[in-house]
Amino acid sequence: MTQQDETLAVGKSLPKLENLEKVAGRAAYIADLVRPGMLHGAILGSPLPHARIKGYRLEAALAAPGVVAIVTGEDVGAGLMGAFIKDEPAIARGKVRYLGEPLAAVAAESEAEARAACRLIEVELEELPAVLTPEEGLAAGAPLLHEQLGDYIKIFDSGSEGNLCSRSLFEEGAVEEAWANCDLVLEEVYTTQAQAHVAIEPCGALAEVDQNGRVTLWSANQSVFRVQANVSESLSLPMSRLRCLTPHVGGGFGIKMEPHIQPITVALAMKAGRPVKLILSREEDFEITRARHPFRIRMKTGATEDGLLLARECEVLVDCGAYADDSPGVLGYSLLMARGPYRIANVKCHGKLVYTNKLRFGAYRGFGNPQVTFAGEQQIDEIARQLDLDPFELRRRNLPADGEPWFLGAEVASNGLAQCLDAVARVEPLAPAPLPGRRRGRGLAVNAHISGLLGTGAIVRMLEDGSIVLNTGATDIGQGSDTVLAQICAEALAVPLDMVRVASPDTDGSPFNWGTTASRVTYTTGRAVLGAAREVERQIKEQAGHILECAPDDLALLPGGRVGIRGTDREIPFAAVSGRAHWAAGGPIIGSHSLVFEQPTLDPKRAAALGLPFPRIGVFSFIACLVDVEVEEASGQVRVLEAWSAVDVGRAINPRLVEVQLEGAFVQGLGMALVEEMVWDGPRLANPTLMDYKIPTALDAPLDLHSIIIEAPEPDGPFGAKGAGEIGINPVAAAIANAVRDAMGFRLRDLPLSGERVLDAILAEEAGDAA
Amino acid sequence: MLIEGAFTVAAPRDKVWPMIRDTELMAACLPGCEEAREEDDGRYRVAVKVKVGPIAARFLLQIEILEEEAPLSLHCRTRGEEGSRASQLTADSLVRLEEGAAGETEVTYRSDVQVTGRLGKFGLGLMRKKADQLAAGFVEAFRRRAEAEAVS
Amino acid sequence: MSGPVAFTLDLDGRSQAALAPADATLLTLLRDGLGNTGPKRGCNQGVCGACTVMIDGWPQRACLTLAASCEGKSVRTLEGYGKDPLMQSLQKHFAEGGAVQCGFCTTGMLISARRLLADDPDPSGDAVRAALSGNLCRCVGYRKIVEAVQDAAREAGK
Amino acid sequence: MAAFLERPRTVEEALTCKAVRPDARFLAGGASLIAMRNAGLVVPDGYIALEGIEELHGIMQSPDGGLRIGAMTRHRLCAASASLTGSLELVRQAARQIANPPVRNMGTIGGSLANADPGADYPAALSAADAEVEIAAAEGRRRLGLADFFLDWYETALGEDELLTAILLPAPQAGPSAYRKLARVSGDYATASCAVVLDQDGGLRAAIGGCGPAPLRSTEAETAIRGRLHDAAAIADLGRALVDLADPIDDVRGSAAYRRLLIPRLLASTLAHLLRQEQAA
Repeated sequence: MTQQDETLAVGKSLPKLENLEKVAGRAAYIADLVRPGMLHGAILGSPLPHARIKGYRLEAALAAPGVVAIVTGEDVGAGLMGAFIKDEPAIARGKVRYLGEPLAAVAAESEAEARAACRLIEVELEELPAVLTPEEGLAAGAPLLHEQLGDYIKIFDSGSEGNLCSRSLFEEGAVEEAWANCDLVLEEVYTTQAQAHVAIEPCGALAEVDQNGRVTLWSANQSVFRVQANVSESLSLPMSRLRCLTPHVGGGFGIKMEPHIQPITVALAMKAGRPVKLILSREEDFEITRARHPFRIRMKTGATEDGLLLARECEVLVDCGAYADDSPGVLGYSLLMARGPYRIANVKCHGKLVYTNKLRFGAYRGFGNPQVTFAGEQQIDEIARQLDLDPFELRRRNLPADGEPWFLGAEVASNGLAQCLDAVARVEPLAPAPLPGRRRGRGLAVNAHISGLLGTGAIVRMLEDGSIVLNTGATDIGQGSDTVLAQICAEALAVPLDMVRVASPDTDGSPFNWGTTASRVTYTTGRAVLGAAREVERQIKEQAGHILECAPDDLALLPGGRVGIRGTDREIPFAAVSGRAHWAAGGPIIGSHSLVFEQPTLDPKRAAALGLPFPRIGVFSFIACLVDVEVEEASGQVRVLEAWSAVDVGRAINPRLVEVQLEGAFVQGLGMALVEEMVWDGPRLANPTLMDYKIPTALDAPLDLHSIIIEAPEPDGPFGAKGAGEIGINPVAAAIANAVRDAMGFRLRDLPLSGERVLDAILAEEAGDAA
Repeated sequence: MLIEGAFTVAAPRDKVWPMIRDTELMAACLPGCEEAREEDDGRYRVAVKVKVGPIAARFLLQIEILEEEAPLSLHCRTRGEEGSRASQLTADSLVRLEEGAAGETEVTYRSDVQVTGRLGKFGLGLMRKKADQLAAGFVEAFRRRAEAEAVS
Repeated sequence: MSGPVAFTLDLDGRSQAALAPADATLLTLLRDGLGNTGPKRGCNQGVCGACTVMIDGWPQRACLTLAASCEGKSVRTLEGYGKDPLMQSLQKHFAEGGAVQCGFCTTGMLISARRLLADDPDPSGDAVRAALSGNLCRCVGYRKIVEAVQDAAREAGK
Repeated sequence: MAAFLERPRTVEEALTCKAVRPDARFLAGGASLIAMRNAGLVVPDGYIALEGIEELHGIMQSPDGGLRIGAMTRHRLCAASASLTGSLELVRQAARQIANPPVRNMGTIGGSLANADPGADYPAALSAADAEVEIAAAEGRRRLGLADFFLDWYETALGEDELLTAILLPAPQAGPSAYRKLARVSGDYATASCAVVLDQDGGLRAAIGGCGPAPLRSTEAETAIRGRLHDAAAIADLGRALVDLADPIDDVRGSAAYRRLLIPRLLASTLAHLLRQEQAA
């Protein structure tokens, strides 16, 4: 135990470990890797959204210059992958289910040759009618995407039938009876759009097969273990034949969590007998990876006249896309969060997830929470208006008491939401617009998000010289988890950060880590690191006890990699400890720790749940987000002037990295709120380029983006920490919509809040006033 | 992409119908059509050149008549590609002829067109404009031909 | 059809002989031909800015530049900045100030920022935003990048 | 696969290259052409790079006091030009709003006009500025007003054997003038744009961009509004006249209906801004 209050590493805004490599332009990403004899891959996408594959003619493509191998559905066996429902082949097999879905892939000496050869592949397709919306998918007689749905292996099974991929229904209290006790009941329908992740690095992979048939696979990923599982399942390869590694990753946001083209790349390398690198173009990255789910949300909330929330019902209809991917999880998670961070006794949240002939929708920062929050927090704001209550006051009146559980019963051990609200309530009042033709408004939204989920491990090893290697298997996608975990480790062992080396994830050598997702690495992996470091500390003290001839309990770790007897000046460096361990007695010092998040989501005495995808979910972070906007009356265009995000992260291990998470999430949320939208023309994605799909630039993001860190420590979090990766995005669209309401007097319920939608509302108001 | 419209031809329906079934006449009316021939019953091969500024494409299309109810309606499917399969085109089209007042024919058409591949990445708005231009050019030429032939 | 074009450019301060098809882009030449993977391919359409390099002193898109058209020109990537004090200051403040997350946009950002500091030794926040508006970042939210550029300028101005 | 890159030193050499290699494309800054080539939308046989032609570079004063902007003049230079003031200030403003700095360091005014993208910034600004273009062919040079230059979507009056050499602007007057662009995010193509120049005798010239294959201008309606710039009804009439000329596309930037709504609104707000500016001066 470090005995002082002062920390060495935790709570310090230390620069990320890999930054010097990145600013030198030397950090290697997947597209930068080269292997001897490496081929380049390319994909042939389906021209139809739904068709039966009748046959392939590959002769012309195989004869094309540079071509070494071609892979189709006939090459990949019967394996299917999927985190919840195993419904997805490595490459379209038997059927194709969305436009652009890989039908075949070519490995050739150059990328240009591979792409040219793709065009020479002939695939005979029998077109089938397509399902393009969830409503169409649920209609009687709708064409079926997955005729074999009943036979698929389901890790999670909830009502899958026809095109219904899953459904969930969660209920607490007695909603139907509660409406009668409400003085005000609002019920509205909200819609949200498909948002693309747009990690600046497109997805890619590089696979190599050795003489024993063992595969080494590098890829842009958020979890080498999910890559391993997906490739193993879809290609029917034992995991022991797959080694998955990660170079630097150019952003994730969810797109790189589950598989993209890793299975296809492996299949190509196996067939070609040479290493194959496959890097998606930006267009392909839009068309065949994944995106944020469009939601249709019916939200109903009831309150008493003094502003007590009594009941809420939320019903969602979610577009799944062609494959289940993480969608059943997104549906269930969104419903779990749809109550909001309030005490509401009567809550019913239910919804359906429907297969359609579009690219799979999947994990995206927020995981369904931004969508339901867009609806829920607008409704709370509207209730405050209609009851003539200050929006802060209404929210404060409905905050849960300490120790009150989350909706369905999950324990909430720390909750700093009240302090978050206080922090943003201190902001100076908004000044009116200085220019004519512009109106300003301010909006508030609050939210909670989990961090947690599933298994994780850590191994801490002491090298001969007393320095440390930390190995967790957690992919750092740029957010800084390597640094944060190293800070936790350094703090626990009282060593400077540069004495801790973080090993790159490697399925051969790293302990299991479910992934860089669910805002979980700091919290869950941090706990594992702390556990492993404690074990190392125990071994250090045991060794040192022999050297210094004292009881281990009399020893303390001292800053700088030393251990000594408390209250004396007798101390030795770790090198001495490690030397004894390596060469004399006890054996090299290795500490490991693993855990799986175990606290239940559901308390069956309190609530009922059908289709609960995460029976053990996580701990809760909280946010209050305040936004000032200015609306131009001529165009309807909304600009965000300034924003404040106050977030309870338990303990900021690295405050600056927390701030960057909040700021980055805010701007991604701003894009979702105002401009980003994937648009389909029938089955075809009409804007799969950065020319047509726009994300905010430096001029669109407000400079005055304020991050306020609140620390309500989580008892079992590492040094009290809980997650910060996603929560920042959740309230943004709602806060902006509330600010637009404040400025303009009307409320918009469809995302994005484009200039066109706002102008239409302005004109509708004017027409209404004139009438 | 949905292309739809209606126009009136000053000619009776029984005169107009054979014209829409006349491969050569139809080809002559379609802007950019370089070649059209009937392969076997109800199947046609057509080559059409389309140009938008610097972007030029020559589509090789196969048109198949799925349903025909003379002289009332025609339902056909089009499949094709351009630029050695750089882009694919599919279309499902329906043409209806209604008898109008005083020996006129009301022609309505509705075509659901999908272009994928390289041209599919090109702006949707402009593709619609170009399709509308092609349709307008066709209607103008067809009406002129039809009305001239009906008189003769 | 003629073969590849042979030409010479000044790459990172050295004369570099190159051989590339006439329609190969500078980005392809740098990354695939010369193994300089600092400039990144994020969109290949000139929108994302990850491939931004300095050509004759001005930040430009390597993905929209034909390699052979750089004959006789000076092309500078991060590799060519060596001990350039302004670039070193930018790199330091990017690395220390939270301006780097995934890092995929960083090399292009630095090139754009370096030009700005040559033109404006004490840029306002809005001037930095404008100068970097052609370099998309999806991680940071821009604020800390803007601050890093201003901090670097201040340090260099001392 | 493109096989060659020609680098002529004079306009005449460039035209000869084009005559010899008719399927080659003139390469200006490359910002649009190479992007289209990377997307596979165009597959040129080769390129004739215009960069080495000295006469195509720079902004020069003509003997009549007007300005001649060489076709290869980078957006960056126009954006910073001290010559573009008063009635020509809007050209500078348009240049400053094109894409982003690295693209402005590459893109050229001639390339932009020849590409004739309906969402581009220069067309409306130059139209309101009463600009002309100079076009060279083997037989000689000709001048063309912008109204005759833009023919259709991405189609201009430039013949296959012709080269756009310069943009000619009338001598700057006091103005003021302004270019206002509405776009989803900074640097996007315009959803719609509006360019307005005030003259000294109560008149204006106004052009709308992004709402048809060519910038919209109505000289009749401009004449009708002369002396009535503070009259909301008169401004509305001009707005209506421009809406009547519009043929906007429906796309991801906005529907055709939205673009039609924007025309009078952008016009009114740009004009109001200029009148305020005039009053302040």
